[in-house]
Amino acid sequence: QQTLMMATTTSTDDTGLLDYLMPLFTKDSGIDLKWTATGTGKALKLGENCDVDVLLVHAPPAEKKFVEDGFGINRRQVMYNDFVLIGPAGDPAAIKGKTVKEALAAIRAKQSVFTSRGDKSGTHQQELALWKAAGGPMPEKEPWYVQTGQGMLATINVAAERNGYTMTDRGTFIKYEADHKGNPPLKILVEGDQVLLNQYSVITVNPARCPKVKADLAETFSKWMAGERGQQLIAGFKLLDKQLFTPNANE
Amino acid sequence: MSSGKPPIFRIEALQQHYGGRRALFVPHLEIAPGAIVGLMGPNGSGKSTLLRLLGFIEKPSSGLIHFKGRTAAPFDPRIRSRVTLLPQDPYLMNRSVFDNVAYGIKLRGAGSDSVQRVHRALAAVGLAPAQFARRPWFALSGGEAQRVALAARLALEPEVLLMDEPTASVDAESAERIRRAALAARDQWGTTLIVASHDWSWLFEVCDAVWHLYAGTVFPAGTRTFFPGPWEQAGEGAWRRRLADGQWLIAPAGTDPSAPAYIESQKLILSRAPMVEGSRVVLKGTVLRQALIRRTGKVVVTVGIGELTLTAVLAPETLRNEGMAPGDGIFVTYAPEDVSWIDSS
Amino acid sequence: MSSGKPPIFRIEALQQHYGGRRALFVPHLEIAPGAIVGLMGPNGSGKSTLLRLLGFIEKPSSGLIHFKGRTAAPFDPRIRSRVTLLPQDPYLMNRSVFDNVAYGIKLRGAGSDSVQRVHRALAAVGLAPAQFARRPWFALSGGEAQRVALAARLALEPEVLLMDEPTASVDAESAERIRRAALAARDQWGTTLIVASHDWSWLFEVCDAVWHLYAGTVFPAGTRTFFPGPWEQAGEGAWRRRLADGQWLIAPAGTDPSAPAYIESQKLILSRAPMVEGSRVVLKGTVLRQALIRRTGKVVVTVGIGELTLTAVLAPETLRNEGMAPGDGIFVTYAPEDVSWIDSS
Amino acid sequence: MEFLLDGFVQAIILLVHLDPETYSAIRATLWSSSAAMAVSLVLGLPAGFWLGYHNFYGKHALRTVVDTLLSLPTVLVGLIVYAFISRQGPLGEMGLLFTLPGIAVGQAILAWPVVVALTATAVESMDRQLSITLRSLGADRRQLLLSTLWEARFGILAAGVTAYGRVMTEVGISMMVGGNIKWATRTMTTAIALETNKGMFATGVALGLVLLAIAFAVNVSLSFLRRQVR
Amino acid sequence: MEFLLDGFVQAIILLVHLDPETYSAIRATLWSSSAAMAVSLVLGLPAGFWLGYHNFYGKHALRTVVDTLLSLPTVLVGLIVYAFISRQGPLGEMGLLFTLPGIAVGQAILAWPVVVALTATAVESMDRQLSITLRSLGADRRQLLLSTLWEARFGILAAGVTAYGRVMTEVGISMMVGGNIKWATRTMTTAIALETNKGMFATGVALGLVLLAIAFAVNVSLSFLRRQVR
Ligand SMILES: Nc1ncnc2c1ncn2[C@@H]1O[C@H](COP(=O)(O)OP(=O)(O)OP(=O)(O)O)[C@@H](O)[C@H]1O
Ligand SMILES: Nc1ncnc2c1ncn2[C@@H]1O[C@H](COP(=O)(O)OP(=O)(O)OP(=O)(O)O)[C@@H](O)[C@H]1O
Ligand SMILES: [Mg+2]
Ligand SMILES: [Mg+2]
Repeated sequence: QQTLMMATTTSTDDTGLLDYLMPLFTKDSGIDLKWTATGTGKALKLGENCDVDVLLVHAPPAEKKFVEDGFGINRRQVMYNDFVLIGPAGDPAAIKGKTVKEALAAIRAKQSVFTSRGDKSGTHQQELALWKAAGGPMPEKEPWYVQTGQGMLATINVAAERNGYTMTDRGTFIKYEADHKGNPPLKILVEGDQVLLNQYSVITVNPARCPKVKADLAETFSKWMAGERGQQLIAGFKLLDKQLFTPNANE
Repeated sequence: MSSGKPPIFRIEALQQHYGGRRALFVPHLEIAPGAIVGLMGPNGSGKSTLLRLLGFIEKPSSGLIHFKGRTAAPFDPRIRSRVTLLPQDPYLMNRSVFDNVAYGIKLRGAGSDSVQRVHRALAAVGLAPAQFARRPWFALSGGEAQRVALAARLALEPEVLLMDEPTASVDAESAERIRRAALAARDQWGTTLIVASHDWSWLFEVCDAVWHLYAGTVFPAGTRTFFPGPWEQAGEGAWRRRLADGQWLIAPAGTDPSAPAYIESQKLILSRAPMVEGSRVVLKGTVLRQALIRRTGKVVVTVGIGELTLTAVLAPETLRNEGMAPGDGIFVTYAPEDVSWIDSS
Repeated sequence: MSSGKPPIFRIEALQQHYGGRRALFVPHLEIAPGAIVGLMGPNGSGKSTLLRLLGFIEKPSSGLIHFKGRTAAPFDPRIRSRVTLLPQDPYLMNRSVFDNVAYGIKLRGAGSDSVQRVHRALAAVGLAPAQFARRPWFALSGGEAQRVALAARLALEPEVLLMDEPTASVDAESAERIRRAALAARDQWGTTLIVASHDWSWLFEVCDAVWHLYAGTVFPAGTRTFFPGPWEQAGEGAWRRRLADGQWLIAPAGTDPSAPAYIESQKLILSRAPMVEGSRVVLKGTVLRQALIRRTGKVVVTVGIGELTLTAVLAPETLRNEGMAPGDGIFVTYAPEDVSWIDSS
Repeated sequence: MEFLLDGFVQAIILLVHLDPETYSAIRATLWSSSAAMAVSLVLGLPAGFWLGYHNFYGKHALRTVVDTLLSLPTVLVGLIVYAFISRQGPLGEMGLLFTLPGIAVGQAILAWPVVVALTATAVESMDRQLSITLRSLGADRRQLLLSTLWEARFGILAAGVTAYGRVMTEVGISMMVGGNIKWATRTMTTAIALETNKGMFATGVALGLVLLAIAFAVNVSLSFLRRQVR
Repeated sequence: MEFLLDGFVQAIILLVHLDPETYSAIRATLWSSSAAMAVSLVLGLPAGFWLGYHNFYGKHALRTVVDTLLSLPTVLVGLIVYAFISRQGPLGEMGLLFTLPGIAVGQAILAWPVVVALTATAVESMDRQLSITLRSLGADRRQLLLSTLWEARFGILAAGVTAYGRVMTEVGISMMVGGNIKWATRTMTTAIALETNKGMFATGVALGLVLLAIAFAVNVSLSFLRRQVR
C-alpha cells in the first residue's frame, strides 16, 4: 500500500473532517494518507523542505506566493467555511449586527479586549487583513490587543476569560459551542460579511524541486478532493447537525 | 558508686537489638560525674553500641537512660551541647580542618574566642595549627584525621566526652597526648569520660575504672578472663574445653554448652612454680606483655595460655618477687567453682 | 637483600607529593619475595602513602617501582590479580559480607571453590561464616568490618599482601589470628607481606624486619629513636633540645634547627645504674612496657624519657640481669656523635 | 539544514542588540522560572531531606510515587492549574490566569518532585557517619538539616540545576496557564513553539540558542558551589 | 473545574477498556521512550562515570556545559534533529522523519545530558575509598566502571528515572520530528496537546493520568533496585 504524506492546518484535524474523509479516500484509491496537523506556516515550510507530498491549507495569499516561488503546483480550491466575530453576550463595544469594518473600529474605540492568534496562521492573516481594511494603525502593543500565539480554541478561551472579542472560523466555534453544551460565554456577533470567507486549497508539492515527492499520489488526492465524491462528502460532513464546510471546487 | 553527687548517667534495663540480635543488655548501671571509665571487650561486644546510646545518638530498643537524674532522648537540648561522642569511624566534613573543628562551636553561637579554642584543641592532639588548620579535610593521614575529629570534640569543652577507640590509628606520642588531654578535660571542666579501646595498657593508664564488655553484657570494674565455648561434659557436674595447646579448661556445669564463661582476675593465682592443690586447675602459660600504669604504679600483665589471653593487674613487687619477665613460663591456678557463666538469654 | 632470588619490589627515586608537600621520598629500596616487612612510624610519616604506591593504587609524583624486575603502573594486568592492599580505612561495598569477600574472586572468574574460599577466609579472621556471611555490610562492629575487609584480601591468595594497620580496631584474640593468617599466607602461597602498624609488639611478632618511617623517609631494619626539633645552640659544634621533664638532648650541630634527628637503638646503652663516661649523654627514664616477641624470644622494651618514647629490642637475659621491670627507673646513655640528622631537603 | 546556520547567526544578532520582543520573553522566562525555583526549593529541600534521611514504613512506596511525579506531563499540570485559577475555578478570584505568577505556580509544581527526588537521593548517598558526627557535635534538627544539605551540596546543586532545566524548557504550563500572550506572558519556550509553528524555523533555533545562553549564564553563576573546600 | 473530575473518570474508562487510539499512543510513547532511554544510558553512563570519576583540567567547565544542556529546549532539539533527517537534510536518506525511531533519536539527545550530569554527581558522591577498594581487589578499568555504577545504583536509578520523566513528557520533539501522525507517531503527550488544543480538556486530563499510570508501572518495576542488600 502506498503512503501519501500531507501537512494540514489544525482546523481540519480538530473539527474531525480528516478523520471522516480519509478512510473513505483510502477505500476509493488504495492510498494510505497520513497527515500532520500544524500551523499554516509550518505546513508550508514542511512542503518547502520536501518533507510532505501534499498540503491542505487555508491562507490564499501565502499559498499563492508558495506556488509562485515554485514550491508547489496545482493549487486547487476545494472548500470554504467562514469566519465570525464573537464576543461576550453583554457586547460592551456594541458590535452586534455591524459590518466587520465598523465592528473593529468600535472595538478599537472602546478599547475592548480583542484576542488575536498572532501566529501567522491563515486565520491570523485573515484577521490582519480585516484590521488593515478597517483602517488606522495596526494594533500591536495596545494593552487591549492580546496576541496569544496559540491555536483557535485557546485564543477563544483567552477571550472568554478576559471578557473580550475575537475572530474565529465557524467550525471551531461550533465545537466550542458544543463543549459548553450549547451555552458558551461568547456568542457570534458579526457574521456573513463577504470578507469573512475562509478558503481551503490543496497544493501538490513541486516534484521538480523535490524528486522524492509522490506527485502522482498527491494528484490523485487533489483530484479526489476536488472531484464529485470528495465534494459530496465535504458537503455531508456535519458537526452537531451543522454543516461546517462548503465545497467550492467548481468555482 | 555511692559518692555524694548523683550519678551523671543512670541506666535502667537498657537493651539494643539490631535485626533481631541483641547487641547490648544493661540491667542497671550508674556513672559518677567526673569519672573516667574505660570499656574493653572483644569486637562486637557492644562497646560502640553503649557509647552511641550514652551519646543519645541512637534510640535504644527498650530501657531508659537518665542524664543527671532526668530521662533523656536524642535531640534533647539539655544534652546536645553537653554530651559529645567521638565515633569509632572519624568522619570529617567536606571543609577545612579548621572548619571541622570549629563546627560544633559555631553551632552554639561562637564566642569571640572560637579561633583560639580551635587552635588550642588542635594543639592538644598534637597538630600544629599553623601547619594543619588550613588543610582540606582529605589532605590528612589516617591518624591525623582521627586526631582532628577528637579536637572537634575537645573544642566543645563538653560535660561528657565519649570516645570510641580514640587511639586506634594514632602513634604512641599522640596517644600519650590524648591521655593528657583527657585528664586535663576532667580537671579543668569536670568532664566525665567514657572511653572504649583495645589498647589495654593505655586504657588502664587513663581510666579510674575499666569495665569489661562481653557479648553485650557489661561487667563493671575488675579485670576478667573470658572462656568462650563450646564446652563438653567432663563427668560429675563439670564441663571442660580443650585449648589449642592441648590443655583443658574446667568449669562447673552450666546450662548452655555454647555459652561463654569467665573468671575474675583476682581469683587467678600466677606463679613461677606449679601449685599442686586438690581440685584446683593448673594451666601453663607464657608471660607475653607487661605495661606500667604510671598513674598507679601497678603493672598490667598479659599471659598467653593456648589461644587465650589473660590479663591481670599486679603490683610491681609481685612481679619482681616472682621474677616474671616476658617470655617466662608461668602457672595459672584457679578453682573451677570460681568460674561463672554469662547468661545469654 | 642479596638473596638468590631477584627482589619482588625494587624502588628507584620514588617521590610522592600532595599539594606541594612531599609525603614520601625513597631513593632506593628492595623487598625480597616472601619477606614480611613491618612499617612503623608516627602519624603522617608516609606509611599509607608507601603502601598505596606499592599497591599501584596511586601514581607516584616521580620515580619508579619495579615489580619482579619490570616497571609497573596502575591497572597493569600483571599486578592487578597479584598485589592487593588492605587500606587503612576498610571500606565495604553495599552488599552482604559474603559478596564483599567474594568480590575479588569473582572478578578473576570464580572457580568452583569460591564459596569454600570465602568461608575459609572468614574463618581465618575469626568470623564464623554461618553467623556473618549473610549479614549486610552495615550490620557489623568496627572490628568486624575491619576483619571482613581483610578476609576479602586473604581470599585472593595474593602474591603480595599490603596491610595498612590491620589490627587498628581489632581485639587481641583477632590480632593473634591475623598474625597467624599472615604467616600462613607466606608459608602456603609464598605471599610477600608489608604491614604498617602502630602496635609495635604485634609488628615485631609478625615481621622478619621492621622499617622505620619518619617524615617521609624510610629507614630499613633496626629500631631507632627520633628526636624532633627545634634545636638550639649549645656551644662548640653542638645543639641541644630541652625535654618536657627538664633533661637535655645533645646532638652534633646540623644545618636546620627545626629538623629531626635520630639515633639507632643499638647505640643506646640501657642500665639500672648511671654510667658516667666522658662526653656521653646520660638520660633518666622509666621502663613503660615490655613485650615478648615469641618468634625470636626477644623482648621489645619501651622506655619513656620526658615526652619521648624509646624502643629497643633486647635479649631476655639482658633484662633479667639488669632487672628492668615496668616502672623501674633506668639510665639511657649515648654518644652525641652517634646522633644523625634527617635530611629534609 | 541551512536554517540551523541562519538560526545561529540570528541568535548572535538577538543577543548583541536585544530587540524588545526577545527581551520581554527573556524577562518573562527568568521571572517565572526564578519564582518557581524559589518556591520548589523552599518546599522541596526539606521534603527531600526528610525522605532521604529517615527510614519509615512505606518509604519505598513514597519514593516510587515521587519518582512517578517526575513524569508529570506539563500539559496536565497546566490543565490542573488552569482548572483552579480559571475565572470559574475555586481560586479564580486571585486573577492568576494569564499572568507570570500563575505560570510560576505551575512550574513550581513541575519542579517540586525533581527537587524532592534528587535531594532525597543526595541525602541518602551521604555517609551514615555524617549524621552521627553532626549530632555528636550538638546539631539540633534544623542544623542537622542545613548541614546535611550543605555537605550534600553537589547533589543538591544537581537537583536544582535539573529542576531548573525542566522549568526553563517546559512549554505546556506556560502555554496553558500563561496563554503565550505577547508582551506579557510569552516566554522563550512559548515563543520558540510559536515561531516553529509559523514555519520560522531559523527564528525558533535562534531563540532556543538564546535560552541556552541564559541557562549557561545561570549555571556559570552557580558553579562557585562546585568548589571543594574554601 | 469539573473537567478534572471528568478527566479522572475518563482515565479509568480508558485504562479499563483500552480503546485502540489510546493503545496506539501508549505503544508509541513506550517504544520511543524506551529506545531513547536505552541509547542515552548506553552512551551516558560511561560518560557520566568518566566525568564524575576523573579529575582533569577543565572538568568544572565541562560540568557547566553539561548542566547547561539540561536546559536544552525540546523544540530546539526537535528542530535540530529535523534539520538532519528532513528529506533534504544530510541524513534524509534514512527516512527517519515522521517515524518513532526519529523521535527516539531526539529524545535520546534530550535525555543524554540528564543521564551524564546525574551519573557524574552520583559517582562523585561515592566515597573515595570505593575506588581504592575496587582496585585493590583487582578490578580492571571496565570492572571499576561497572562496580562503581552498581555501588552508586541509587543515584544512577535517580538519573535514569529523571531522564525517563523528561523523555516521557516532552512534546516538542515528538511534535516536530514525529508529526503527531495518528496511528503512527502520535504519542501520549502529543495526543494530550492535541486534545487540549481542541478544547477537550477532560480528555487531555484523562490521557495525562494514563501517562502517569504508565510511569508508575515503570517505576514500580524498577523499584527492586532500591533494595539495600539482597
Ligand atoms: N547497624 C547495625 N546493624 C546490625 N547489627 C549491628 C549494627 N551495629 C552493630 N551491630 C552488631 O552489634 C554488635 C555490637 O556491635 P558494637 O559495634 O557495639 O561492637 P563493639 O564492641 O564496638 O566492637 P568493635 O570492637 O569491633 O568496635 C555486633 O555483633 C555487631 O555485629
Ligand atoms: N590526599 C592527600 N592530600 C594531601 N596530603 C596528604 C594526602 N594523603 C596524605 N597526605 C599527607 O601526606 C603525609 C603522609 O600521609 P600518610 O597517610 O602516608 O601517613 P601515615 O604514615 O599513613 O600516617 P598514619 O599513621 O596517620 O596513617 C601526611 O603528612 C599527610 O597529611
Ligand atoms: Mg566499636
Ligand atoms: Mg596511614
